Order: sequence, then structure tokens, then C-alpha cells
Amino acid sequence: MAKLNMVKALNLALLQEMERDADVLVIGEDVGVDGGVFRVTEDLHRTFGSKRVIDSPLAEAAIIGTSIGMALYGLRPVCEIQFSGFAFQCFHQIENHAARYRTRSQGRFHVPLVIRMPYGGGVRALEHHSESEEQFYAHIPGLKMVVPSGPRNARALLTAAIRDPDPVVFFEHKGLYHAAKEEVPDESETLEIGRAQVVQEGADLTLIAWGGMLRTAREAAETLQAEDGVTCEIVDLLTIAPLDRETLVRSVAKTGRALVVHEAPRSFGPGAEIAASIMDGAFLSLEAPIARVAAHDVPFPGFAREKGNVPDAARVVAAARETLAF
Amino acid sequence: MAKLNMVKALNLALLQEMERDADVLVIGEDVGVDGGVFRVTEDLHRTFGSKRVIDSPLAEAAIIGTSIGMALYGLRPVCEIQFSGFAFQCFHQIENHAARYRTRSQGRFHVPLVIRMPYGGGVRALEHHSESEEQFYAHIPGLKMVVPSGPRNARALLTAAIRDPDPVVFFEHKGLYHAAKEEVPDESETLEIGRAQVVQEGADLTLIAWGGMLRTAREAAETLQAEDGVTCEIVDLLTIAPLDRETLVRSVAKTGRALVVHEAPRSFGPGAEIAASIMDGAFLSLEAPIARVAAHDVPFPGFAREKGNVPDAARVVAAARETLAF
Amino acid sequence: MPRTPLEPRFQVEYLSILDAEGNLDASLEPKLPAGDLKRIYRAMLLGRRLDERMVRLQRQGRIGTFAPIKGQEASQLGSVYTLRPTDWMVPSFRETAAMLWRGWPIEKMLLFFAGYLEGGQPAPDQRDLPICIPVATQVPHAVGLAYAAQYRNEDSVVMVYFGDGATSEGDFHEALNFAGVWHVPVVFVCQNNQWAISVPLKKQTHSRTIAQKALAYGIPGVQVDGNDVLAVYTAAREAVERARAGDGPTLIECVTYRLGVHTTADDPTKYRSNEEVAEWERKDPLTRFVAYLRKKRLLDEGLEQEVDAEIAAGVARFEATAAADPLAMFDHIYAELPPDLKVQREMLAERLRKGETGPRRPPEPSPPMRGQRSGQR
Amino acid sequence: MPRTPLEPRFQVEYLSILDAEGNLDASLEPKLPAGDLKRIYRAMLLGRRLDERMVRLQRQGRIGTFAPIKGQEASQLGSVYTLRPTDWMVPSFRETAAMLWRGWPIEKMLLFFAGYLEGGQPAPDQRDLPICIPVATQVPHAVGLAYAAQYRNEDSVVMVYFGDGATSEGDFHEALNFAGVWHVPVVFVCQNNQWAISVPLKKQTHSRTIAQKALAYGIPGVQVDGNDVLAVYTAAREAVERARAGDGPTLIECVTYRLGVHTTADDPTKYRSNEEVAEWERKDPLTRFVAYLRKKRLLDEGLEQEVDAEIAAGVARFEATAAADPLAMFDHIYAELPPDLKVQREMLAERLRKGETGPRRPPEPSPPMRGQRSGQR
Ligand SMILES: Cc1ncc(C[n+]2csc(CCOP(=O)(O)OP(=O)(O)O)c2C)c(N)n1
Ligand SMILES: Cc1ncc(C[n+]2csc(CCOP(=O)(O)OP(=O)(O)O)c2C)c(N)n1
Ligand SMILES: [Mg+2]
Ligand SMILES: [Mg+2]
Repeated sequence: MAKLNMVKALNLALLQEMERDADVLVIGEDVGVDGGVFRVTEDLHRTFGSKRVIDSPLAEAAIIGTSIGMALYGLRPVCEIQFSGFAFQCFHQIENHAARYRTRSQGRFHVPLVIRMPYGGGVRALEHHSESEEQFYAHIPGLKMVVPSGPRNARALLTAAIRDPDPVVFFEHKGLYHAAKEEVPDESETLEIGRAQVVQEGADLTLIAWGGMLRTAREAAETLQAEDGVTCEIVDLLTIAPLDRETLVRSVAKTGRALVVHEAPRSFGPGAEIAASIMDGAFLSLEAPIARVAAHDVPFPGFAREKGNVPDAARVVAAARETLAF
Repeated sequence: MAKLNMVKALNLALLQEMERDADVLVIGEDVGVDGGVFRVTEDLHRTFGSKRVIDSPLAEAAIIGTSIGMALYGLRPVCEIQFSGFAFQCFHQIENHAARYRTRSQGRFHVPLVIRMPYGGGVRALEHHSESEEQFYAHIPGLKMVVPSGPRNARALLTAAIRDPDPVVFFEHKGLYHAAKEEVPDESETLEIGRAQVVQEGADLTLIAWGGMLRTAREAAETLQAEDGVTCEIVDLLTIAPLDRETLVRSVAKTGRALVVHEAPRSFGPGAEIAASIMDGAFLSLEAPIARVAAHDVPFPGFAREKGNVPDAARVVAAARETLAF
Repeated sequence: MPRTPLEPRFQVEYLSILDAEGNLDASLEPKLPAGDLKRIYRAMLLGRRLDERMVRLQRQGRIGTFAPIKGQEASQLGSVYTLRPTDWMVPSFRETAAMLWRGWPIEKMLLFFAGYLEGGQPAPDQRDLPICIPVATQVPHAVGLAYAAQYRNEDSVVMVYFGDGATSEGDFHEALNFAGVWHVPVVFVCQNNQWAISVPLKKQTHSRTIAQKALAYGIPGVQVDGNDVLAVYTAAREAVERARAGDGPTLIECVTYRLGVHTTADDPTKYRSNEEVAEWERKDPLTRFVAYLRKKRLLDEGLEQEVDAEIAAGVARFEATAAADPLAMFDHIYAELPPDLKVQREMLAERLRKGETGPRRPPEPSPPMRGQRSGQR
Repeated sequence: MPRTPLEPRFQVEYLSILDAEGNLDASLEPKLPAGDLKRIYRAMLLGRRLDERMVRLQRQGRIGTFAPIKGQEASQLGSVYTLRPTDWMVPSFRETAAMLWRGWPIEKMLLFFAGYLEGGQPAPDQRDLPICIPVATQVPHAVGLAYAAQYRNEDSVVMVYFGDGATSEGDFHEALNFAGVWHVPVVFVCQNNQWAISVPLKKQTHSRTIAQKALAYGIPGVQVDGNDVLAVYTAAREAVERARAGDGPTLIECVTYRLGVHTTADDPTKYRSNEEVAEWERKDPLTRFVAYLRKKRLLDEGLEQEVDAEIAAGVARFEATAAADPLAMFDHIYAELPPDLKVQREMLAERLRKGETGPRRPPEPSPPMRGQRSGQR
């Protein structure tokens, strides 16, 4: 057991999986000598050398495209895209190929690939360094989409993603990298991909969040408890796709009310599928429409205005009160 | 007035807008001498020459990237991406730039760009030639996403898109190109982008569809009328984003039941936002969960199996009956 | 100090051994075993004849749109012949002849173009990627395979095919640049057939050759007469040996011509003249190779019939394939089917039981890998 | 017929006029008016001094992460100087000196890096694109602008800036290929500063020069000493004249060096040696240009103070900017705000009235255009 922040926890997962399996390698821009711009791959090149920790040229499509080739051969590349805002450069390789080779080759090939990306805002960064693009990946059949919310589950989910025989897009919230430290067991552990977790039991309202927004949801829940005597059940989604509808429906069947909070723009965002799925599964228990608290439908407004765009606890509390009063 | 199929109707819109405005030009793969692989740009190069009807090299990102530059200069490029399945090659130019230059330059620049793409299945085509990707564009702030359902509205919406000062992604369903002919007025006309149309009034159930699925919705409505004596209100969405929630909510407030049908995979698809938005606006009128009939969450299964994947009238009817019986 | 031309000046070679008139440059003639020369010719002929047969099958609506190879047989066989079974072959969508050489059964090729994914399944031991439709996107996969081979210390080589149009795509550039930096065992074979659908090479790029694009990546590039199977073989063998010896990647430009339609949905008369086509028909790769083999007395009697019989048998096996079971669409999505997909599968099974829907060929006319011509036209 | 080297052999030139020791190749010395030489030096100095000031502002948390230009002043001024106001300038994210020359006010530059989009707004008549962050994605925009200029029969030229790392991106390749085919008036200026964050040029590409990549597109490419403002100017002038005369695009590789951090979030000691940096400090573009101007008696007294005063005034104007009004985020999304966005705007206005939320700088440490170092480190 050691107390680690998310950067160190992710680094530990990489280190242990590379020790465990010689087929695991790391590739991306500045992941080698520099250790990654967020230091998630720190020192791996010292331990494993530049053939296994590859400082690639500056080209996202080729990072993913060549990694797909490696994966088809049987290796397990863990790719880093420096910021999720630059992953659209390789979006065609992900959609055309990473997600499809198993189907296209009818099982002769599969693509055990992990694509790590820092995402999310609130860190005073510029355009393309502050967005949340999970929705784009969640809608691609053949992919899995994972977003941890803290050091321990980040380490366990990354380990699971690396061992997963199918391609996993793995989002890491920049704001969480150095936010909190957690006890992380020395021996490697995994968390099942595709399972959400109820991180707080409650009776009146289900709050659904993931990644950087989990903190916001917890904060809001505390305020609601303290000021309104309302108990919230908080679901940490952890996996966006495939979506754990069972856990969501079970919770809302109990509480009768739900609120989703995410950093992505509201329209056609992940909250829509979550709301629609809950309606499908718990319609008769619903006492209010499922609320969505999300960023506005605007391009990133610059970090001087970000505060008014990314959901905060106050917004969640206000929306929750409306839902509870409905 | 002339009876035109959708190909000819789109061609007419391009011809008339190019005659009207010397800044309008056409660019894409095979759009010139060949007239486009679906012949939508047929003969335009003869009339306007190769500087205004540009046979570009084979590179989608540069087609969009250079068109953005032309648009910043003040021209109005109408780009053709040969198939929507190849538009992920230029997705970064669309998301990073086409959708953002107005915001980034705080109004100093804007991007009057139209990106036309054939989309959709049921035409015995291969992978990447049969998918429906509207969701990916609908979630990008700063873009508009339009899908006509017939020759006349295709012509009117394309004309509106070309005159629109902001970037419009324009989907054309392959199955509609030669499906039906319609009277199309000689003088150019426009349809407002952002407005859905109630194409059939009904009392019991609202069917929501667009593009190639509108036929399917109509077929289903007829069966339901004939066999169940149920009257469906049919909404032709026409614009996916910005979504016309008002029309949707008004209809469902009346019928109390709704069913969305689309060709895109179900999960995190456009039906989710439509369902969630209707729940927001018409919760108390809802007598059943909003049904979604969509493709399965699988990569394109090959056209020999497509029939079992793309929604057909039978599936819509079956789902409608469940909704009505809820 | 002032204006100094950088040495060495860059250079690209053109290689031709057996010209259209059948003249041979004996000094460059490769020493190929008689049996192999025969096998190569047979494979070229098989490609040519199957191509013709597939066009008929498509017209009959028994398969969908496909991309014929007529005219490119030498580019494909001269190169693919240099591979071992343990090497990797990465095709685009116009390598029927090369794929047959690599062991793809005729019926699988037909199934693929009939919309059955089964047609894209390589044999368990086969080191071939399936047909790749998005232009140039397969090129980085080849570089990744080559990296993996090097990583595993295996001496396998990767050969990847693409067209002249493909060289305009970003993926081509990024992949060759990675290959140059990584110095991996990959051979880039560009079948420059002069056209990308309706776009001629001069509208595709302003560079004089495709081969010179190699200079941008610091790797060797060579241009060969792509209709001269001996020249293609010689260039490919050099490149494969270089790769296997650990001396890095090579770009080979095969100057050839697409004698037929781009795909069966295409109408070349819209964009190119019959004179141009006739011009290139005189350079037919089979004609000159036949002349060469005849001089060597290596032409077997009845080869055509033999090849046609093989094709007929393949077509028969294709025709015998059962209608596709729609439920199979859920078989190869993930290693394990997630709960929601199990539900979707169950619902489809239910509908099939009720006979609500099922596998049947829709009425629409058979269209396109690249588009369909208006029925009206 | 056999192996024929294709003529002409390709060639790339290296141009240098004023070397690090201040030696001048008089035969190549451009004839620039004294006043212009002074203005160029002043602009280089302004760039250098503002850079230093911005690093301090960033450390104080008054602006966010930014990309310093120290060492690249000659590459930027030697090239941008050749443009007319009616020409277009397309920057990446490391052209502060060139942008100031083009008329961007200091306070706007600062506002941009303080997270205000207002900092990215060009003046109504200004033919400059805003800073572009996704590497290489601005290059096709420049080609499109050039196409439009040609289309409108205007004689304006487009100059676009990017780095060595940018040449690995697909967008670079596609854009140069289009420019070659279209023969449009664009000048591609690559500031090869040897590093892409921590990745050295030799890991970026295996080609000996960046300039030779022009051969892939059939356009001229030249390599210049990017720390020699006279050489950069000479190459840029040739390229701009060529473009304006309708003779097409040019790729200029400026061989220079990033003397500072990649961005203020970067720690270069992790990946490069102090010796290497010291080596390049001896080639400082300002030092040699100062020597040149001193010989010509063109160095004005008190220039530094003057420049610092200008910077101080700009910083003061920046500091005087009011806090950002969050509602302005809805001002420039579409020409007309759609109904749903009106609603979202109204809801935000409501929250602001209730004081529920508002514009304040969050507590987080100031991070990155390219990442942030762990606070723990
Ligand atoms: C990324 C992408 N864009 C467009 C297409 C449509 N398309 C199919 S083949 C083709 C032309 C390819 O030309 P070339 O690379 O020369 O290969 P050839 O067809 O001549 O063998 C095009 C544009 C595609 N398949 N993929
Ligand atoms: C498409 C994209 N990928 C990654 C990044 C992150 N990034 C910012 S600058 C940079 C290095 C750029 O190197 P170079 O092109 O040489 O320009 P320089 O920074 O040296 O001026 C990287 C990787 C980015 N901004 N855009
Ligand atoms: Mg071709
Ligand atoms: Mg650099």
C-alpha cells in the first residue's frame, strides 16, 4: 500500500503490466525521455528502453495506425494521445479500424489496444486542452470507453484495459492528476470494465457522474444533505461504453429521480443516452424528468470564462432542487 | 416546375446558387469531369470551369482544410466528401476549425462552408459506404447538421445551407438519390435550417425520423392505421442540430407517445438526445417511455446481413405496438 | 558559406527489363526457375480471367460492386511473388491477383463482394490483412506490423499495396515517415495506374514521379515499368532483401494502368479517351510476358481451360454458400458480448422467429464501392 | 532502357549570408534601406524582451502557459518583413515576434494567453489568422486562402508558419500537395528549431533536411540559416516574389533553435544538454545582427528602454482589462443564436444574477498548452 496521486497510480499500472507481459509497449509523443507531458510514463523508458517506450514522431493518425498494426501482430500497445483535443487527427484510424478489425476479419484478428488521453477542463488551459469528448467514442461499436475518477480505480481500470483483448479508449481527467492521493495496493488489481459503482447510497435522488465531475457530484450531494436533508445516491459510471444500464436503472427505480452531470456540451452528449436508457428501464418509477447538467453548446470559451461553462456544485444543487421539487 | 429525383434536385440547387453568387464553388474527389460518383455535380464543370468546380487530390482533410481557408477569405465552398464513411479523415478539420473560427476570431472571421456527404445503407454497398454518422456532427457546437428526406426539401435545404453564414454538414441518403421524383419549382426556394416538419398529423403516437428512415416511418404509419386503427403524427426532423425541440415537444404533448427511428447504432445515438429532450419538455404528457428503433451496436455487418440491422417498417410497427400498449 | 547545393544530390532510378515489344535487357534478366516463371504467368492469367468473370457476376447482380485489376497483373505478381508465407501482405481493394497468390480462395473473394464478412476472414495461419477500403489507411498498419516483427526479432517482411491516389492522403505520409525513422522491414508498393477514379496523376500531385516522394523520408525510392513483371520482380526482390537484412523500407512505384473500369459502378468514358486506353493495351503485361515465355518454350497447352475450371469450381462453391444468418452479426464485435448487445441479439432472434424480418437481397440496383451511376443515365 | 537515373537530379540549396561570427558574404548581402534594417532589429528586440516579460507574467500566474520564441527572432522577422499588409499571415503558436510585426497589440497577445478569446480577434482589416494550436492544421487553411486570392485575381501572397514536428503530420503533406497541384501563391515557412517538445529532429524524420520534402510535391525547397536574418529575408523575398508572380509555392526551412522552454510548462533539462543550448546561444540571431548593424552605425541609443516602455504600456493595458463577462461566451457561436442556446444563455444570466457562479480564476496551478509538471516534482 502506498498513497499515490493519479499520475503515479497510472504509472504503476503501466510499470507492472510491462513487467508482467513483454508484449505491452508504450507509444506516443514525448512519452519516452520526457516521461509524458503529464509524467504518466515517467521513467518507463529507463526501465524498458526506447523500443518498448516509443517517442513517436508528431502524428496521431500514425501513432494509432501503427499501433493497430502492432496489435494485429499480437503486441499490446498503450498509446498516449497528448491531449484528447488532438485525437480527432486519428479518429479515422479508431473508427475505421481499431473498432472494426475483429469484425472485418471475423475473429482472425483483434486489436488489444489502449488509447490513453488526458481530457477535461478547469485547469486554465487553452482551446483543445480543456474539452470532454467521451461521447464521440461511446457511439462507436467495437470500442470500449473508460473514465476513472481517482488514483485507485484509475490504476485498476488501466490494468484491466491493457489486459482487455479489445480496444479501449481511456480518458484521464487533467484536474485529477494531482488532485488527491489514495491508498493503492502494491500488487496489481483490476476493475471490471463495463461496471458502474454506487459510491454513495441514498434515497431521494440519483446523481450520475464520472471522471472530473464525480467530485462535483459529491460536493453537491453534501450541500443537499446539509441544507435540504436530501440523501443522494451517487453512481460513478467509470465505463461510459458499454453502458452499465442495470446499475443505473436499479438506482433510479429506488430513488425515482436522477441527474446526470458531465463536462461535455449538453446536446447529443452522453447525458442523453443515460437519460434515455433510464427512461427505458425505470419509466414507471420516474417522478421527474431526468436532469442533465452539462457544458453549454458552445466551443471552448477560453479559460477566463470556463467557470461559467463547466458544471460546478452550485449548478448541480440548483438543478437537483428543481428535480426534487418537480 | 419539373419532376426531379434527389440527384437532379441537388444539382439544380448547386447550379442556381453558383449562377447567383460567384463566390460559390464546388470541391471534392471526382466532382468535376466525372460529375461526382453519384452525379450530383454533373455538368457543373462544363458550365463553370475547373477553377470553380475543383477535382481535388485524394485527401479529405485537405479538402475541408483548404475550403476553410477559402471560406475565411470570403468564398463559399461546397465540399463533397465522397462517402460519409470517409469523413473521419477530415473530422479534425471540422471539429478543430470549421466549427470554431467564428468563436476563435470573435466574429472577425466565419466559415460559410457546406460539407455534403452521401450517407446511409440499404444499397448493397460495402463497409464505410453504408453507415449513418449524423450523431458525430450533431454533438459539435458551432456546426449545423441537416438531412433532407426528398428531392424538394433537399433542394431547398441545400440552397439554405449554401447561403448560411455558418458551416453546415449536409447528409444525403444514397437510397433516396434515385428513389422518388418530386415536383421541384424552377425558381430557387429555401427551407429554414433548424425547423422540423410535421408531415402527417396524428393523435396516438409521434413517429420521428429523417432522411432515409422517413419512408420507413410512413410505411409503418400506414400499417398501424390499417391494421390497428392508430393514427401517427410523423415528424420529419430535416435538421438534426440545432434540434427543433419545440416541434417535437408540441407533438408529443398532444400524442403522449413517441418513437424515434434512425439508421445509426442505438447507443449514444441521435435518438437518445431526441428522447431526452422530449422527456424534458413533455414529461407529464408521456404515457410510455420514448421508443428508439435503431441499428444494433455493431460495426457494419456486410450488406448480406444489412436487412437484419437497418430498421424496417416491421420493426417500427412492432415497437410502436409495444409503446401503444405500454 | 553562400548558396551551397547540398550533396549528395538526390536521385531516383527507373527500371525496365522487358519492354512492350518484348525486347529483353539480358544483362538485367533475373534468373528465375522455369517452374516459377510458369506459376507467375498462371497466377497473372488467373487474375485476368477471374476479373472478367467477376464483372459478369456483378452485372448479373450475384456480387456487388468491385474493383477490377485488368492491366495490373504484373505489378501484383512481380511483387507478391517475392514474399514468403511468413511475410505479411497488406492489400488495398484492388489486389485480387496478389491475394489469390497469397492463398485467398476464389469463393472468399466472391463472398466478400457479395456482402458477406466471411469473405474477409484470413485463414488461421495466413499473414494477410483483409481488404481495406479507406484509401491509404492500411499503410500505417503495415508499418506497425513491421515494427512488431522487428520487436519480436522475427525476420518477416511486410509488403503493402496502394494506388497513386493514396499517396495524397495524410496516412501515406505519416506511415512512410514512421517507417523511415524506425527503419523497419516494410516494402511500399504503389500501383500507379495513372488514375484515381476520374482524377489523373497530374491533378493528383505535381511531383514528377511517385518514387521521388521517398526522398521526403530519407528512404530509397525506385520507379519501375509496372507492366514488366521481370522489372517489378527485380525491384521487389531488392527491396525485400533490403528489408530482411535490416536495411529498412523501400518505396516502389509500379508505372502501370487500369485497363478497365475503376469499379463496376464507374464509367471511364466520362473522363478518359479510348485512344489512351488503346495505347496502354499495347503495353499489356500479359502479352509481353507470353512472348518472353514462348521464346523460352515455357507456355503450357490448355492453361486457359485449367484456369477457367478453377474459377468455375470457385464460383460453384460461392453459389453453394447458404444465405447469411443475420444473428452472426453479433459474433465478432468483442471477445465477449456485453449485456446490451446480448439483448439486441435476442430481440433480433425473436423477430426472426416471428419471421418479421430476415436476410433477403433488397431490390435496389447493385451499387458501389465508389458510387453508382444514375439509373436514368 | 535498363536502370536509368531520372534527370534532372533533385537538389536542395543551403543559404547563409551572415554567419555566427558576423562574417558577411558581401556578394549576397541584400540591399535593405537603413530604416528597414533598424525596424527589423527593433522588432527582433521587442520579441525577445516581451518573451522574457511574458515568462515572468506566467510565473506570477497573470497569464497561462505560452510558447516562448527566444532564438527564433531572425526566422520570424526575416520572413514576415517581406509581406505587405494585404498579404496573409498564418501563424502557429510560436510567432509572437512575427505577430507583433503584423500589428497584433501586446495586450491582445497577453489576453490570449490569459484565456480571453478576445486576444484572438484580428483587427477588422487585418489579414492574419489567429494563433492555431493543433499542430500543422493551419497549413491547409493557408493553401485555401492562397487559392481564394488567385480565384479573386488579387495578388496577395500567403505566408504560413509551422515547426519541424509539424512536418510529420498528415495535414502538412496534404496541404503542400494541394499547393503544388494548384500552383497557388503560398510560402511555407518551417521554423526547424531542432525540437518538438522533447523529440529531436532525428527522431522526427529520417530525411536529411526538411527542405527536401518539397521534392515530394514538385515545388522548390530551400534551407537557410534561420539565425541569419539576412539569409532568411533573401530566401523569403525570392519565395514571395515567386508566389506573387504566379510561379507557385515554396518551402523554406529555417534552421534555428528554441533557446528556451517549449512552453512555460516544460522542463528541457529532461531531454537536452546545457552544452547543446550553449552551443546555439553562440549562434544567437540578435548578437550577429547587432554586430552587423554596429559596423553600419545603425544601432540607436536607448532602444532597449524604448522597447521596454512599449512593453510596459502593453502590460498595463492588459492589466486594465475588466474581468471576462461569462455571457460573452454566447456571442460568436453562429451568426444567429439558436433557440436552445438562447435558453442556455438566459439560464447562465439567471445564475449570475443569483451570484451562484461567476468568473473567477480557479485555484488550480497554471498549466499547459502542452502539459503540466507534477506539483510534486
Ligand atoms: C479515404 C477514402 N476516400 C475516398 C474513397 C473513395 N475511393 C475509393 S477508390 C478511390 C480512388 C483510389 O485511387 P488510387 O489510390 O489511385 O487507387 P486505384 O483505385 O487507382 O487502384 C476513391 C477516391 C475511399 N475509399 N477512401
Ligand atoms: C495535433 C497536435 N498534436 C499534439 C500537440 C501538442 N503539441 C503542442 S506543440 C508540440 C510540438 C510541436 O513541435 P514543432 O512542430 O517542432 O513546433 P515547436 O513547438 O518546436 O515550435 C506538440 C506535440 C498539438 N498542439 N497538436
Ligand atoms: Mg490509381
Ligand atoms: Mg520544433
